[in-house]
Parts: sequence; structure tokens; C-alpha cells
Amino acid sequence: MTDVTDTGAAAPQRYFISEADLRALAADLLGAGTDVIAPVSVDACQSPSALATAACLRPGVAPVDVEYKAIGDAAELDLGRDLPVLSLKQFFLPDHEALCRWHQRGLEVTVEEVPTTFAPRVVLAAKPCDSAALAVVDAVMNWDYKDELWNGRREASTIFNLACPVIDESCFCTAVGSAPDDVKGADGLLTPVEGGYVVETTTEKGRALVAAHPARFEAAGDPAMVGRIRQTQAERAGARSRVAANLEIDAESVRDWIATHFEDPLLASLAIRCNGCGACSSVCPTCHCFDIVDEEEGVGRGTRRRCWDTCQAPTFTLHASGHNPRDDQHVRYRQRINHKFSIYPLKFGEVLCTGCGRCTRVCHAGQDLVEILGAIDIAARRPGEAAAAAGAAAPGDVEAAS
Amino acid sequence: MSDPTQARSAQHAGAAAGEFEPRITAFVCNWCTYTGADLAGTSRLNMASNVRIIRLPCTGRIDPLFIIKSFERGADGVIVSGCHPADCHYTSGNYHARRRFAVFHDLMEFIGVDPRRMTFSWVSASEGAKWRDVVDEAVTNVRELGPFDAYRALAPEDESDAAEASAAAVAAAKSVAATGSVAAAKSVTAEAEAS
Amino acid sequence: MNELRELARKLLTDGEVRVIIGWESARRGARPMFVTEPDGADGLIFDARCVHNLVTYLNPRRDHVAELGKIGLVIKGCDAKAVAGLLREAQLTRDDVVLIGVRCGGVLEENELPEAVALTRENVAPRCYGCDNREPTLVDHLLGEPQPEPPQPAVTIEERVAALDAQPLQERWAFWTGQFSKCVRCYACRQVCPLCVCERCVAERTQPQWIESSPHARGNLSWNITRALHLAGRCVDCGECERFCPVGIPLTLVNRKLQQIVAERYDYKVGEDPEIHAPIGDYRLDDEQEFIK
Amino acid sequence: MSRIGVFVCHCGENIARTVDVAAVAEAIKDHPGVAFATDYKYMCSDPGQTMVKEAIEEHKLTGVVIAACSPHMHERTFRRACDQAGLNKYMCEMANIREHCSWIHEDRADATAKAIDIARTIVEKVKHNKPLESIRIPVTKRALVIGGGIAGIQAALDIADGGHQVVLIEKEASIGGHMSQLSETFPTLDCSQCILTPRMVEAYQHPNITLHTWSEVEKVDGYIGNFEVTIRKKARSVNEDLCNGCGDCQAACPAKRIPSEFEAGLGMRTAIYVPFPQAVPNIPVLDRQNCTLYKGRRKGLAKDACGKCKEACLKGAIDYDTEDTFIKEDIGAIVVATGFQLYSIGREQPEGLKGYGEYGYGEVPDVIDGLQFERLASASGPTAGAILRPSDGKEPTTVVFVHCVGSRDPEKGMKYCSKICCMYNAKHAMLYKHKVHEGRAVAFYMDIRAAGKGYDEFSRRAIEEDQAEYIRGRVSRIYRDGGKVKVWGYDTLSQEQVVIDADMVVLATAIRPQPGVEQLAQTLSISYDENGFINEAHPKLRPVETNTAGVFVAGACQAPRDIPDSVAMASAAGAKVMSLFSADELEREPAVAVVNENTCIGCMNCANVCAYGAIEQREICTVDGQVCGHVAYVNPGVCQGCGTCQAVCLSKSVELQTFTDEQVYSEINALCFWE
Repeated sequence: MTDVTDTGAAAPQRYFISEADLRALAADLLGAGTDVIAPVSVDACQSPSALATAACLRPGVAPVDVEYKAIGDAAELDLGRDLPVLSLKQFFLPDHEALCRWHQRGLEVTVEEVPTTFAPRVVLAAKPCDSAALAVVDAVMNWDYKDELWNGRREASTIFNLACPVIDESCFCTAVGSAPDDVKGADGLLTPVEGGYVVETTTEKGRALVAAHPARFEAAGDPAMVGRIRQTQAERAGARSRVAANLEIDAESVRDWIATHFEDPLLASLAIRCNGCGACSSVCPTCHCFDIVDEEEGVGRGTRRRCWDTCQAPTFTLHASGHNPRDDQHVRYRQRINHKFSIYPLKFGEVLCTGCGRCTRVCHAGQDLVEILGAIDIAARRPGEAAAAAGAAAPGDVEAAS
Repeated sequence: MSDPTQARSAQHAGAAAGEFEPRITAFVCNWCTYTGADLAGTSRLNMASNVRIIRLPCTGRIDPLFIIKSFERGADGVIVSGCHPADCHYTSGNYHARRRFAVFHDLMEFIGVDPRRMTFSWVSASEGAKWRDVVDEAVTNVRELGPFDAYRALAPEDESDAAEASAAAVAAAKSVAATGSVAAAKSVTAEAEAS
Repeated sequence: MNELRELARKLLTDGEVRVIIGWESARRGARPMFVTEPDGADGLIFDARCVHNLVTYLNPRRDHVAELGKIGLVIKGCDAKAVAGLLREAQLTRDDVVLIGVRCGGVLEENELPEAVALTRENVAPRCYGCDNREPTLVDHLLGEPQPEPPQPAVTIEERVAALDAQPLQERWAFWTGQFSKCVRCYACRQVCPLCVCERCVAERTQPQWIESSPHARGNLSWNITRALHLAGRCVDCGECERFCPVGIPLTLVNRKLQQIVAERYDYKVGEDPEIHAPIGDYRLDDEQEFIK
Repeated sequence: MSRIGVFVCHCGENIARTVDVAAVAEAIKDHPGVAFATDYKYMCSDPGQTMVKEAIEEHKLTGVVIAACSPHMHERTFRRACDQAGLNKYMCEMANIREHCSWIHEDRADATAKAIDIARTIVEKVKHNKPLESIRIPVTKRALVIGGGIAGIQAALDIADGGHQVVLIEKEASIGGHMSQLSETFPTLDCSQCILTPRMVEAYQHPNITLHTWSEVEKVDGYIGNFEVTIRKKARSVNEDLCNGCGDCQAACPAKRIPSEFEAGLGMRTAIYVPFPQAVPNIPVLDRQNCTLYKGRRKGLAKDACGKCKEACLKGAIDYDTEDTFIKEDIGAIVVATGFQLYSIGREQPEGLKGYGEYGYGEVPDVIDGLQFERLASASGPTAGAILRPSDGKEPTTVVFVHCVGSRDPEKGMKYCSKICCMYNAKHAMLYKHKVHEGRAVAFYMDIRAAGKGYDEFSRRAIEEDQAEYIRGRVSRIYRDGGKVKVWGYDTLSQEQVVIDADMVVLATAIRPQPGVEQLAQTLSISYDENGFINEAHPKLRPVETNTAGVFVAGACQAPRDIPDSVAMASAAGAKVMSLFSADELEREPAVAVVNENTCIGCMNCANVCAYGAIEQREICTVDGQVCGHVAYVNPGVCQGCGTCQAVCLSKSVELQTFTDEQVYSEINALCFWE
């Protein structure tokens, strides 16, 4: 978590940008041919409005979703709305992308590579939990094989977070080392204040963007800034404590407990209602597993693509022999928890989760990560209470009992 | 029923001018329609050349996935044809097919596919002439509807683009032309342009 | 509710079942509950928030649930049709499960609420409108008082389907390809479907690859058409596929359309009788064939 | 990697005229997986086939595509050629560029382009063909013949004489069927029993024939070459091994006034009885319905009311407490020869038939049907061959014969012609005139149908030599008028009303299948028509086969037939059975479905759509032999290869060899119109 009052790195530069200037900035960028990615409200139907209302509008369901989109017009900017359905991940690890293409004529095969460099782009008002996720995933994308496509997109992107104004009962970023005003994985932070935003740049990329558009930013030193900053300090502290109220765990204890309780019935019991639908992986900003498929486009020609995959799918670990080491859903769910909160931290020193809570919100079977982490934390730190907590069914122990 | 001769003359003109030529895949049963198509041949019944037949034992074997895949591969239309009710070589394969295709037909219409792109017919081994009519009518219908670009537009952005395709096709055309076959060269180029 | 808790407690105490699958009220609203200890039965609830079709836990793909031992399952009338579906297709043996039916007056569209609220035109699940099966018959126990008809929703599913039907082909195509292009192929719709019983889904076949795996518009269309067709005459309209879809594709509309098709063409309605054959895989000599030349 | 050879045929000018065959061969060379391509004037000629064989050698081809005519034309030819060259014959396919291309198109460019596509399609298919071996099914060389009439006897004898075991079952107490009831037979007027009885005895004594009378088919499992048939031996109450046919039991039986089925109700029998003196086997059955003892037992009497036959039987062969027994037989082929019954045209009718009450049958004793007349005319009949009318036993001076009673009558009877009535009416008229020289024989007919060797001559003889009066017209009403039987008719030739005071009337009633034949057909899963006659597999080309492999049909159960037709059909069926038995194994094309047990979930949708009942549920076990589920199993002996199961299989777990998903997909893929 980055505290703006004191940073290990170069002290953050502070500026103010008005609502109007922010849109103007976006317009400038678009004008210069730079892609601008930002959360926008989209018609839930992407179709003629007649249909939108008649065919899609379901009582109790919002007619619009918020999504990260490459905007075409600054007017589309719609900052401060809910968490987008899908995380920012899709702009760095798209749900599908070509790795290469092949052509065969007679017996001769030609393979065509895809470019790994990308045009510069700017992300405005990213959610801190999404940018933080990018930084966490950077580790696995570079520890051995360097993922050129991932890195290419990372390098090409300048990201400004928006201090998170929407916190609900599923959020727990503070429990996993992030915060509603985190700039991890980003190049700067926007904090809403009267009439605009306080802008902080924390990286060279961030400063470069400001430097490139001096007209849009009011430099610090302006007396008004002091008040503004004091105001943001308070709000940001408040936001953090609101999230903290949802969940507090000791990540190390959780990590070690999982590592040493692989067969613990608690893990199975916590997975019991999971349908293995895998929606949690799709919406997760840190889930990064992919499958590689060859898709034909006629005889002797086609494209090799990678697309999102999930450890929640039975086929994820299905061997050619027909054997499946994770042939059961509670085992697959355990893998998800294990990988995020034990395996990954043990290997890369960071939890593979930024507490965005999407998995909980998207799960209509009621798998609740706040509750699950809480239960594991209790088991890890107060084993006495754990027994009581694990009242629910556990395939493991029932099997043992029967 | 449109005028078949018109369908054909239009086609030859079209081929020459490299205009849109409907591409139609036909899935037919071995015992009735395929044999009926054989009869059309032995009776020298001239018909549009836009249809490519895939032989199957029975309409009962035909899965809607075949039709979807045909569209994915750029077909502008499909034909499914088998034995008349009660004539099925396997007694009931066509009855099962009939239900499957009724549901598929209605669903595709709901999704927004023009049913005229999908011709379903019963053509017996003795109905060579009917097969001719089915083919010509299907070609005329699809010609009126134009290429199924709506479906091709679903192709992923990173797919090999048409330019490459036509380039490849032209190359092929050259190789063929080298052998002195104007005909094939022309045909392959036509394909390239169509795509 | 007490009736339900008492019965659950009894079944568990007598060892007639090893687990009761019902609903509980949790932090984020109602959700499935798995009770293995008689005392746990007190957590069971049944109210308008109990949307989930718990029959999905009987689906043979749910080994981890089967491991619990003999199941006592709480079901609504609509859920009973799914049980019938599993029996019809030999995916379940009737004696392997104790079915506890609850009389149902309709459920909420949005169930993640701290407690149940009265059903209104705005909040009722549209699929409940015109439900003809609010008292399951396939059950071993039927609980609760007879319930009133659920209210008519502000917009009925039929109205939405009709609205689509009224559009020209191009509009419908634009609508559906637009919807399906949102699909990220998490296959949540399939995983939660009580009738999607295949060990290996056709979508996972690569030789041949009938359905392209990566989530581009073309592969997504094939997948969604195939999913719908495979459920033609089998779908019990529980709406779980749409509810679980993370990107909000209105799958209910496709499912309902297929129900209309089999109803109009074959006078078939998915019901609670496992003996009645599904319409696909069955035929009549005089099935209409107006679309065939 | 596949190495496919493509051979483009000119078919003389037939293909080359409109398709640039050289261009096709040239274009296909570029197709992935094609190792060799060429064109030739006549691929089907010897040099052409040799070319294929040599290319297989030289280019190490893994598959062959012949771009020529329809597979229906020459597929066998080229598959044989490949086979001879050591390439599995199922690796060879035809690309039809003649019937489907050169013959139906004029534009050379279009035709050539299409021919290239067709060739590509088939090349792609062959790339995914798998070498297949034809299926071999063991054959149990043992036939079951159902029905002991002349057809059944003939079929049984032919097969038995061919050296194979035959199980012959007859539901009545004796074999012989209707033919044993006949007096003389047309057109030769030789005595029916004289020619039949020796056959009956031969069948009974034949070392290869096991005879079960008073028996019926209970259940049939299995398939061609491998049926398991359960036979119900109805309780006879008489031990067949002990009984010596002395007849003392019949003499002792007090119940003597039971109408005899054999005598068509004109004679009486006892409760324990042999149907007729020449019965085979000559072993009585006890008719429990009419037996005093069993009547008593049904009433629940404490003590048996009778027992005379048992007392009378010195062999102690009678046992009142026997029950139906069941025997299982392993059978390779089945011949159905259940024969016919006469349409009983009385007022009361079963199954919604209208009947012909206006003809007084069943009410006027002297109105009888054809079989009853046969018994009157039969030397072994109730009147010892004298024509005496039932009412008063007097000799009738005027007898009216009515044709087509219930036949050719969509309104009230059967639509079809019963075929044999014209002939037996002529015969009856003759027999009557031969025995009652002064008598008057009048026949009302619609048309005379006397097609057959010596048939027309025969019916003419009835008219010209024996002065039978033939009146072309229908009879409207028959009723009793004092001692006479009034017959109201109409002569359509003289346009006159005709009224005849007859002494006796013989109705030529329609021929119908035996009762219960539908149930039998269902047991055998063979089909039958609206009238209940068994359906042949093909009306012209497969007249004695049914739609179930290994089940054949003979005689009047398939349609009205006379004796020579029935016998011919029986021998034909016998020949079919023998050709089936000629090899130890049955060889079939491997075009059958195969289940992938790893992915099958046993929903059995496939079984629901299989028209042949080829798919059954099968348990699968874990390595340690624990039943862990069930899957579908396709019986290759029964599967006909339609592939309907594959299309309904949601998980694509059943594959029709020769038309696999891989193959079809590749063909579609080959038609990718993007290139």
C-alpha cells in the first residue's frame, strides 16, 4: 500500500485537474491517436434501444453495466461508477489472442508470428484493485519465460487509478495488502475532490504523461491544494477502514496453514456449494491461466490462439490418459484457494488476490471469499473456534465418518 | 419456384464477371437424395453448379453442427435432403431428422438467420428432376439474399485476412495456369474474389 | 419453515439421509445449505429468496456432493422437472434421493437480500409467471401451505420474446450476435445447468473442433446455438444459466423460444413425468414439415 | 502424415468433355496430404486399376481417391483393386465428378472448379478414414420354424434335408394346418391328405427336426445367427413319451359333444382328443376348458368330478396337474409360417369388423363356409364324403356358391382379393356335381381370377363340363325360407334380379392372418400391414425376408396364398436360411456405430432412436470389478449403420465408422469458401 504522505520511491508529484480538463486530456490523447481506456457505462444489450428495454431489461437488473472500454470520445468518460464487470486484465491478457498463424500448401508449411509491441495507451480511472493485480501477475509472467505479449502491453500502458469510491460487503483489498487508494501497478492516482481530482504521479510514465500535457494540470503549490489534499487524506483513510471492517486476516498464517492442511476437511467444507462454473476466474483480475488452441480456417490454414482457462473446469487437469488428478469440484476449489493464498505467495512473495470481491459478487451459489478467508484465518490463528466454524458439510470428513 | 434456366444463365454470366456466386453445401442421404442426384446425372439434367454435396448414410446422421460449421466456413447457404417420410432406408432416420431440423430451423430464424439460406427437402431416388429444381431454387434464393457476410463478419479480428487468402489463391491460379488450364485458373481466382 | 426443519432433523437423526440440501440465509442473502448434523437443520429456510435450483447438485458431475452420502433434497415445483429430467435420462435412481417438496408462491429475481420481501411486479422472477407446477408431485414429502399465484412481472418473458420476434431478421441477428459476443466461455451456464449431464461437453472436443474454443463472436455463436439446441425439450426453465452468466446474456429468451417451438410443433411441455419421452429423439409420422420442400 | 493418391477419370469423354481433368489433377496436387495425382481415360479399365495398384506401391499411398463416377457405380471395383494392392479397402473413396458434375453442367470453368472442390472434399475424408475389418458374427446353424402347416413343414424339411437342425413349433395339437382339412386340391383334384400326410410323418420322423406341438413362441432375444428363443409348451396333460396313441382315453371321455375345430364345427369331439385320425403326433391333448374334471376344479369342488381317461390309460400317461413348461433354444434363423384363418362373417364381429349378417351365416345352418364344405366333401369328414346339408342331413339339390364374401370389399370387409376362392369355388362346384349328378351348382362371382398353371382350364371345366352356373353379380340377402335357403342376387350381365331357392349355400369367405400374429410379430420385431399380414423386406426383390435380419416369412401369413405358392415360398425361405447357414460366420460391412465408453454417460438417447434395437445398456466396472455406472453398447450384429444415434448423442460419444465426425468435419472444412 502506498501512503501518499511518505513513499519509499521518489516522492509523488501532486497536481489538480478539473473535471473539464480531464475530459480535455482524454480528447487530446484521442486526438493524438492514443488509445484511452476507461470505465464507461454500456447498454446492457448493445442493441437497438427498442430491444434493450423490451428484450433485455429485467426487473431488478441494471439496464447498464460498467465496463472498461477503449473510448472513442471523451464524452463517454463515466468515472466513479461501480466496479466494472470484467477486470482490467482483459486489456493485458485478452480472453483470446492470436499467437501465430499457419499456412500449408502441398507439403510446405509457413508460420506467421504476431507483433509483440503495442502502440502507447492510457488507462484512466482504473480501480486500484485492478492495477494492483497487474503488478502481482507481472511476477509469474516474467519469472522464467518472459511473456512478450503481456510485457508489451504493460510497457505500452500508462495507468491512472481512481481512488475507489464504491465499497461494498464483498471488498477486502486491505486484507490482502492493497487499498482503495492503492497505486500499485499504476503510474498515478486520481482522488476526487471538489470540482475535479487531485492527481499524484508515482512513476516516470506518470510524470511523463503530465509533462506532455502541462496545460491540463494545475501544479502543486497553489494554496487551495493544501486543503484539497487534507480533504482527500481523510476520505481515503475512511475508505480504508470501511474495507478493513469487512475482513482482517493474517496473510502469512493463512498461507502457512493452507500449505500444511492440504487434506483438511475445512477446505472441502468451504467448497461444498461450488458448482465449478468458473465465472470467478473469468472476472478475477489475477487469474491468468490460459489454454492454447489451434483453430482451423479451412484445410491447411489456421490460427493458434490462447484463451482464458480456469482451474475450476474438470478438463483443466484432464490427462490424455483419461486420468484426472483434480477430478472433483471441492479439490478444484481448494486449488483455487491454495494457489492464490499459499502457492503463489510462497513462490512470489505476494498473494494472488487484490480483494476486489468480484468472485464473491459473481457467485450465485453463495461462495463468499470474505467468509472463506475469515474461516481459514480463524483455523490458522484460533484453531479452537475453527472446529465450530466448520459445522458445515465436508465430503472428506463425512467420508471418513461413514 | 423461380425459373431455373434464369438461375443458371445468371450464374455463368456471374462467374465470367467475377460477381457473387452463391456457395452452397448440401448434406444428403445415400439412399434417396444422393441416388436421385445420380439419376439427375444419368438423365443429363442441367443444373446450377454452385452446390457441393456431402454424402451421409441417412438424414438421421445429420447434426445441426454440420450446418453451423458450413456457415463458419463461408457457405452462403445449405441444403439438407433425404428420403421422403416412410421411405427411409433405415425406417425412421428421416423422422428423427425432421424434428431436429424443425427445431433448428425455427431457432436459427429467431437468431436472425434468413431461413431461405437453409433448404430442407425430401428427394427420392427417382426424383432426379426434383433434385434439379431444389438445387436451382436454392441457388436463386441465396443469389437474391447475397453473400452471407453477416456470418463472415463474426470472424475473429486476428484471423488470416482475405488479402492473404486471395494472394494464395492467385498463386494457386498461376500454378494451375502454368499447366495451361485457363478454366481452373479462372475458377480459383473467382473463389479468391468471392472471399 | 419449522415443518421443514423438523423433517430435516428427523431424516438426519433416523439416518435416512446423510445430508439435507436446502437453503440458508447468509451474509449476502439466501444460498444453498448442506446440513449433515441434525442440529444444523435449524439453519434451513424457505422463502422467496430461494431461487437456486438445487437439483443441479444431483447432477452426476457433482462427485463431491455424492460423496456426502444419501441426499435429502428440498425442491420447488419447477425444480422437480429437473429431477424428472435426470430420471428420464437414467442419470439418477429415484431411490437414491429423498425429495422434500415445498409449495411455492414464486421467487424473487434478485435474491441477494438480507431477508425476503413481498413479491411485486417489479421484483418477481419473470419465469414464475404462469407457473403450472408450484406443488411438486414427484416428491416424498410435500411441505408448506398452498401459496397464492405469483404476480405478473412488469415485463414477461413472452413479451420479451415477442418483442424480438417482431424485429426484422437483421435486428435479431444484431441483437444476438451482440449478446453472444459478450460471452467469455466460462461455461458457467453449462456447469450450473441441472440437465447438462455430459462428462465431456461437445464444446471441449478438438478432434474435430465443431465449436471453436476461444471466445470470439463466431465460436461464441456456435457454442450458444449448440447449448440451446442440446436443451431443446429438456430445459426446465429454472433460469440458472442466465443467473450465473457473469456477462448477463439473456439465455432465458433462447430457452423460452425453444420451449415455445416444441410446444407449438409437438405439443410438448417439460413436465414431472420421467416416463414421457423428450420430443427430440421421438417422432410422429404426421409431424408437420411445412419447412421441407 | 497422409499420402493420398488421386486418380481423375476421363470416363472416355463423359467427364473430360465438360471437366478439365488435367487441371483437376494438377490443382489437387497442391492439396495438403496429396502425394500423387494423375488423370486417365478409363480408371475402371484393367490398365486403370493396375495404375492405381502400382501407384499404391510406388508412392506408398495411405489412401486412394478415384475422381470418377458415383460410388454406387464403381466403389466396390476400386476397393477390390486397393485390397489386392495391400491397401485396406476402406481407405479408398470415390469422388463423384460424373453424375454430380460433368453430366449436369455445361460451363467448363464452373464444372472444373466444382470437380476440384469435390475431389478436395473426398481427399479430406480419406485422410481421416481408418482401416476397417469386416465384422464377423458366429452363426448358430439351427432354424426355428413357426407354424406346422404345409409352408412350415416344407421349410422345415428343406432345411433339415440340407443337414441343419430345425425346431418346428405348432400351436395346435397336430401339424398339418388347414391343408389337412381339405378334401381335394385344385387344379388336379388329388386328395389333400394323401399328399400331405407323408410330409407330416416325414417331418415328425426326420432326425434333424425337433417337433413341438401344442406350443407357442414366448420370447425372442438376440439377433441374426444368435437368437435365443423361449418356447411355451402348453400343458397337454398327456405325457408325450408314455402315450402310445391307443385312443382308449378318448373312448372313455364322457364329454363327447364338443364341436370339433378340425371338422369346422360340423363334427364333435371329446375333451381329451386327437384332432383327427392322421394327426401327427398321434398324441391327444386334454381340452381343459371343456373337461368335466377341470370344470369341477374351477368350481372349486373338493373332489375331482371325473378321471375316466386316467383310469382308461394303461400307460399311465395322463397327468391332470401338468403345467405350461418353457424351453430355451439357441437359434440362427427363424421362418414365420403361421398361415391364415377364414373371415368368420357372422353377425357378431371382433375388432370392429362389420360382418355379413344379411347372409345368415351362423344362423341358417345350411349356410356354410368353404372349409365346412371341404369337410363335407372329405372322405374322412363327418359325412364320410357324402354331400349332406347340416340342417337335416339331406342331399342338397341346389347349392349356391358365393364368391368374394368379405374380400375386395373396402366398405364391409377386406380391401384385398383373397386369391384362392375363385379356384376353390370352382373345385367345390365340381366336387358337388361329381357326387350329386342331378344337382344344380350356382356361383355368384365378381370376376373369375384364375391366373396360374392349369387354373383357367380348371374353372372352365367347372362351367363347361360340370355345368356349374356362373352368375356375374353380388348376392344381397340369404335367409331361411321353410326348408329352403332363399338367395337374392343380381345378374349384372342380363341386368336381372335373380332369386334362387337353394338347399345349401357355400360362402367363399375372405382369408385373414391367424389371430395373435401381431403379438408374434412384435415379439420378433418384424412389421405387419394394416390387415395383419407380415411385411416382406421388399415386395419384389426380398419377398421372403422381413425387415429383421435372420427372420424369414413363408405362406399365407404374408398374404393370401394357395398351396403351390406357399410351398414355393417355404422352399425359398429354406434356401435363404441355408445360405445363411452356409458359413460358420456371418460377414458384414463394418459400417456400424461404436460407443466411446470413456465419455458415454448412458443417457440412452441413442437407444431410443435406434430403429433396430441394436443398442443396449451395459454396466461398466472399475479396475477392481466394482460396477461404477452404465453406458450404451451397440451390437455390431444388429446395427445397420444409419448413424441416427450419433446425431442425437449430445456428448458425441458414439461414432459411426465410415462416417465419423472427423470425416464429415473434414469434408465441410475442405469446402472452406474463404480460399
